[in-house]
Amino acid sequence: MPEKNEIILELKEVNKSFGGLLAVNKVNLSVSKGELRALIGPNGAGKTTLLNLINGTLSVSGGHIFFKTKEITNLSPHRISHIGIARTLQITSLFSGLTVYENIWTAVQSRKKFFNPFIRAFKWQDVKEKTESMLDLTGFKDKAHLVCSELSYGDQRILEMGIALSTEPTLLLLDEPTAGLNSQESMVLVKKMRGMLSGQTIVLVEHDMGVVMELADNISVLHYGSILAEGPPDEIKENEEVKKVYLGSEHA
Amino acid sequence: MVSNLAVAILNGIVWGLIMALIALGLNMIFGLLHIINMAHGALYMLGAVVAWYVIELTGNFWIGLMVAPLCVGFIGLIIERGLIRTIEDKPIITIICTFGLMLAVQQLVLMIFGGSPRRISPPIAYRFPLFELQYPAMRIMIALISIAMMIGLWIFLRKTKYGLWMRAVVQDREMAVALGIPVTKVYMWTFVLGSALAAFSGVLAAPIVSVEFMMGREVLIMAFIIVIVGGMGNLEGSVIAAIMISLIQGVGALFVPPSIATVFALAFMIIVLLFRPQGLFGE
Amino acid sequence: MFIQKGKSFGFILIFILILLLLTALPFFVDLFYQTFLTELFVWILFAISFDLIFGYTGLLSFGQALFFGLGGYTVTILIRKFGLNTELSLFLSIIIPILFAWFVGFFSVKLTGIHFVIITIIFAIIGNIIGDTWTSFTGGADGLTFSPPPFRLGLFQIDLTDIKGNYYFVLAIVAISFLFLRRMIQSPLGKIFISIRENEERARLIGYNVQRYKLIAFIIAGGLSGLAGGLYSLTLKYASAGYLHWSVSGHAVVYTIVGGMGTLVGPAIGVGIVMSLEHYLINFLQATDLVVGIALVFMVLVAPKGLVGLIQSIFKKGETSA
Amino acid sequence: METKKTKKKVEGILKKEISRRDFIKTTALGAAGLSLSSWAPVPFTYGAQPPIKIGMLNEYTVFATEYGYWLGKVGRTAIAKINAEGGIAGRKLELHEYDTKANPAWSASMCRKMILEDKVDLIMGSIHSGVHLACFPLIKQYKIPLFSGGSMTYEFTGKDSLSLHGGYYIRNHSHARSQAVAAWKFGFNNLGKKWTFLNADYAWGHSLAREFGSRVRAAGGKTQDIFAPPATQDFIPFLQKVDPDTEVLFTAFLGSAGLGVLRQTVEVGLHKRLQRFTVICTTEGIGQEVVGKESIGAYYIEYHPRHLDQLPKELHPYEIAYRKACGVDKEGKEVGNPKVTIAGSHMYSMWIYPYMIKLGIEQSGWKDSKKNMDLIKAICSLKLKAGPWCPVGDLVMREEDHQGFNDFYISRVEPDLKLKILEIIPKEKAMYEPETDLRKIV
Repeated sequence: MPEKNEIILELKEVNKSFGGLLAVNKVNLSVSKGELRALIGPNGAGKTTLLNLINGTLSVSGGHIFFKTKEITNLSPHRISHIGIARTLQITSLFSGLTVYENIWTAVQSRKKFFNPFIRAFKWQDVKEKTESMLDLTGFKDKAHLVCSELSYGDQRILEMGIALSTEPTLLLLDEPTAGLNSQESMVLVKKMRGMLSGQTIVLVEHDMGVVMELADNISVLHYGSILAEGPPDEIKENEEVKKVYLGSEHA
Repeated sequence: MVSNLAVAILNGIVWGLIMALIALGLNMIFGLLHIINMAHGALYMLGAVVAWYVIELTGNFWIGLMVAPLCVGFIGLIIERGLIRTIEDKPIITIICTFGLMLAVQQLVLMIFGGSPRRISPPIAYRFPLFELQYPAMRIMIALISIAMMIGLWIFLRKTKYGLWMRAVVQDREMAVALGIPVTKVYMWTFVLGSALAAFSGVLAAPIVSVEFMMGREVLIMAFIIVIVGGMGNLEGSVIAAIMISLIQGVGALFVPPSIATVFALAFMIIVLLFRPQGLFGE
Repeated sequence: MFIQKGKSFGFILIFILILLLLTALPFFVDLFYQTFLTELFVWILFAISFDLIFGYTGLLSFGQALFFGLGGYTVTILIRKFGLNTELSLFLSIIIPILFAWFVGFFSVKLTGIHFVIITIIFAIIGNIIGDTWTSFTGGADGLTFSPPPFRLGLFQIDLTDIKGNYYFVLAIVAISFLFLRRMIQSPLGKIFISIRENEERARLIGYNVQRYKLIAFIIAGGLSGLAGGLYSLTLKYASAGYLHWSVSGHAVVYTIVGGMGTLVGPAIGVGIVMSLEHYLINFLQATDLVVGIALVFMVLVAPKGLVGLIQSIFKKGETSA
Repeated sequence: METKKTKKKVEGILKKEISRRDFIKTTALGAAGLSLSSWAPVPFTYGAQPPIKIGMLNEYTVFATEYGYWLGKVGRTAIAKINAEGGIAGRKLELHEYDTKANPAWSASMCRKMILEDKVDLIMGSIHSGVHLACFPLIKQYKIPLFSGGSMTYEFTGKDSLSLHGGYYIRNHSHARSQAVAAWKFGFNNLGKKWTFLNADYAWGHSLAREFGSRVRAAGGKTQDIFAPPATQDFIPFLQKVDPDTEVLFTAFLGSAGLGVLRQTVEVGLHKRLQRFTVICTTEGIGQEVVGKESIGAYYIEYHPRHLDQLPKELHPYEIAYRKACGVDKEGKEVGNPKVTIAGSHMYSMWIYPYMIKLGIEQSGWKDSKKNMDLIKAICSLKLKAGPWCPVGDLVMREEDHQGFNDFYISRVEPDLKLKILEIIPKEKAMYEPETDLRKIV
């Protein structure tokens, strides 16, 4: 268990309802710096919805969200990105017609404020350097010229993380990075993630329990929109209630 | 003044139902298949033209009303098999393709049918008194047919196998394929049905608006607006949208110049689009 | 990866060559072809401004006719009714459409996909209705004529009623606009437009205010469409409510798709091909629309990515087989 | 290339009159991309004199095609006839013909193509005021005479003539003002004093309402104006605004809207309590049988009768020959194609222009564009007598404003759907004070 230090993300009594349906029900959650928090739960438990609330894709119906000490409830996604929360999506979301280089470059320059229409994009030296270092980090140096639809699916998942990282986030929200990968590819991805994401504060939504147990510092279990249990992986593994509603049904 | 208002409201509703009928075929193709068929107005016109020839030959309006949709439905079949099918997953390309088709069909009709408007006499000439004026029963008849078609289509979509298939394809095409639904067939029949409906509404509108090679041009845009504002694939939505447009135009024209009333109607459509982009009755 | 220095150098070389060729052309072709090319340049400007919003930002706007018409009317009405000089009128034919584009875009960019298409059509229809009805100001469907005073820039002066003068004037402005657009597309701003086209959600997630950038693209495209409209009325010495009809936007769509969207050269080639086809056909038959229509259908079946796309794919095939 | 094309056109006309079927065939041929070898030029027979090139613009596609079809046909026939009779001053006429698409901007391009590429000497045709307006800057700049096919904007020969077109616009037919001057009195005396105008909401509809309305009001009548969009389909919202005490409903729409308003007026029963009055433009090129029996009892202002037997007897021989040449039967239908009705009140302009040009050239000694103004002056001082080239009776051109005048006719639709002439209004009664004087320009 990592030592308690600065709290990066804090959710207080967050609600979300669609029409009459309560998708997220009074969720309290706090994530400390450097922690990798996994969110698990059966299908429809509200995991992705919770991420959408945090990064502003959806607006909350009630409650408050704090980033560090600032309230970020209901800010728009691009504002939240600038505050320092990046996110990946369950279904790969890339600039699929552009090259790997351009994908990373676009993400890197999003930290710039002024966009001069008369300057050539590739002349921005600092953006260029940062892009190249990101390509190094993510291991895409040799594939930088490829259009990303030509990449393998696993590479696309990694690239999406690379894009998220290129915005220099304080907090990274990962939505099922292994979705659509077989177990072998998943392990490759996990290895990569360890290298790329060390020291990063992360909220990870994941179905693959192997991945979760391997990576997570703490796990929160969501069930019907509320937090059922919370704790380190070993603890959660032994939790009877969790076994009953979640692990039981999943591994039956 | 009160009587004027009453006439304006009645006519607004009736004319709205006629517009909704014209938009019905578009609602099928556009709402369900998401294909922007610019040639739809041309199919509407073709229906009226074919009916004109049939009525010239047989002297019977109702035969024209039966035959024209069949012919145009067949043309729709050829268009779908020959053109749309190869490009139906590229929405922008379908716009250009059907736009080209529209130009070609209009010119062909101009060459064969001639440029001057022709008439299809209304099969029902009866007019009933309404305050100081009279009102043609034919319009009420078309409005009723419009409602009947709408209900028929609603039942078709919800109660028949093909209808369920269509809705399934709209929901999720890949899933539909996985479930064994013959998706290309569904696309084809939807397009054919939409074309036939276009022709059907063309024949019904012809006694009011005259048959002419350009008759589909402005109607097309109005029908598009109705379908979008009503919500794509949403039948009751497009009826309400059509009635709203024609009510604002008709009642508004009592108080302000007609062009201003039309601008109001369009501004209203913009507001609906902004606040309910999913359509009037969309979820 | 981004366009490399060498490729850019090649472009500049070709661009200068074409420009030189076009500059020399009036000495070799008769007056009619000069006027034909002048019109062609204007439509190229309109098509590339449309391509900025459609091909680069991914928004199919049928409202460009509104800005084209506004630009045309700005020049016509300011010169005819207010006696303004040509320089200022032409400048305002960018500014006034920009203001309208700001207003229309403010609402329109909130919507996406087909809803965006329809809302821009509705705005164009409203413009057309007002233009048609407000005859005392716009001349309605019949339109207004005017005769432009010479264009002055310092000591420099161009007589726009002279065909050659008009030709060079339009050529210069369109060439500058082309370079401006090209540079903008290569700039960080252009990269943002492209990223919005490629994946709006991703662009938003990495921190771009997508609506604002869409609005910026819409405004720039609107201003350039207005300039095209202004040049068009300066060339014809005429403007009418017909400029505002949504089908004028349809022209731009056709040109762009035929040539190849998302490239600046594509729409320019599209304009050249469609207009030449039309002007060639008109010598033989009245029903040019029949052939143009069939050609369009044929075109999208053979080259759905436009001519530029077709050429590129032929090159690629050559590369892989080699 | 260009001479082949133009020769082909005229030769085609000489060989046989171009019928509708030929038009279809040739366009279809062109469409199929077949070679045009079947149009091989016939040997040139006019000696070394260069031809006189005439440009013609008409609405063949898109809108108002019922006019364009006839204006084009009559123009082609007249030019072929002049050529068959030996041309003008020993020179052959060569026709260059283009479609306006009812689009002024496109037409301006075509006009420029004719002037700069085809190098036409004169241009004629089109009923679209916008088309003419868009051509004005060009004809003024290049000093090319433009003969109106049928534009109805009276301002074109009004006080701004000089600044609009520099005197290069010539009109031998009626327009909104001369129609009003000629015919308002008939309506006022015979149909009623309280008028409602239900007109198309653009320049033409507005000017008819203004011209007729101002005269009715000046005579102590009352007027109401209702304008509806030009492409209105449903007229009930507008018809219900008609004042209850209205005696005369004057309508002005083109094409299918023109049919719609006539028909729907009857559908709502308004025809029972008022008289319907309109200009023939409303159903020009459209038979009354297309409007249906709803047109019975409507009054029209015609500029040249549709039915041969309605014409004054003395004009019959000329009219019969004119109709025969253009393929029109005595009821105003196309020969061999009884579904097609003539645009009789407009197309005669295209028949007369070539003859006016012939007389003008002979009188002015015109050789080339240098003497264009002399040619215009000669043409605009012509006083044509009824004859084979002027089947509409005497036609007087007025030098001051380049405007022509001939007789007007008031007709009513009879139960057999025939337009029966009730009154002939002599051209003198249509004349108003000229608003400009173009005689002084050099």
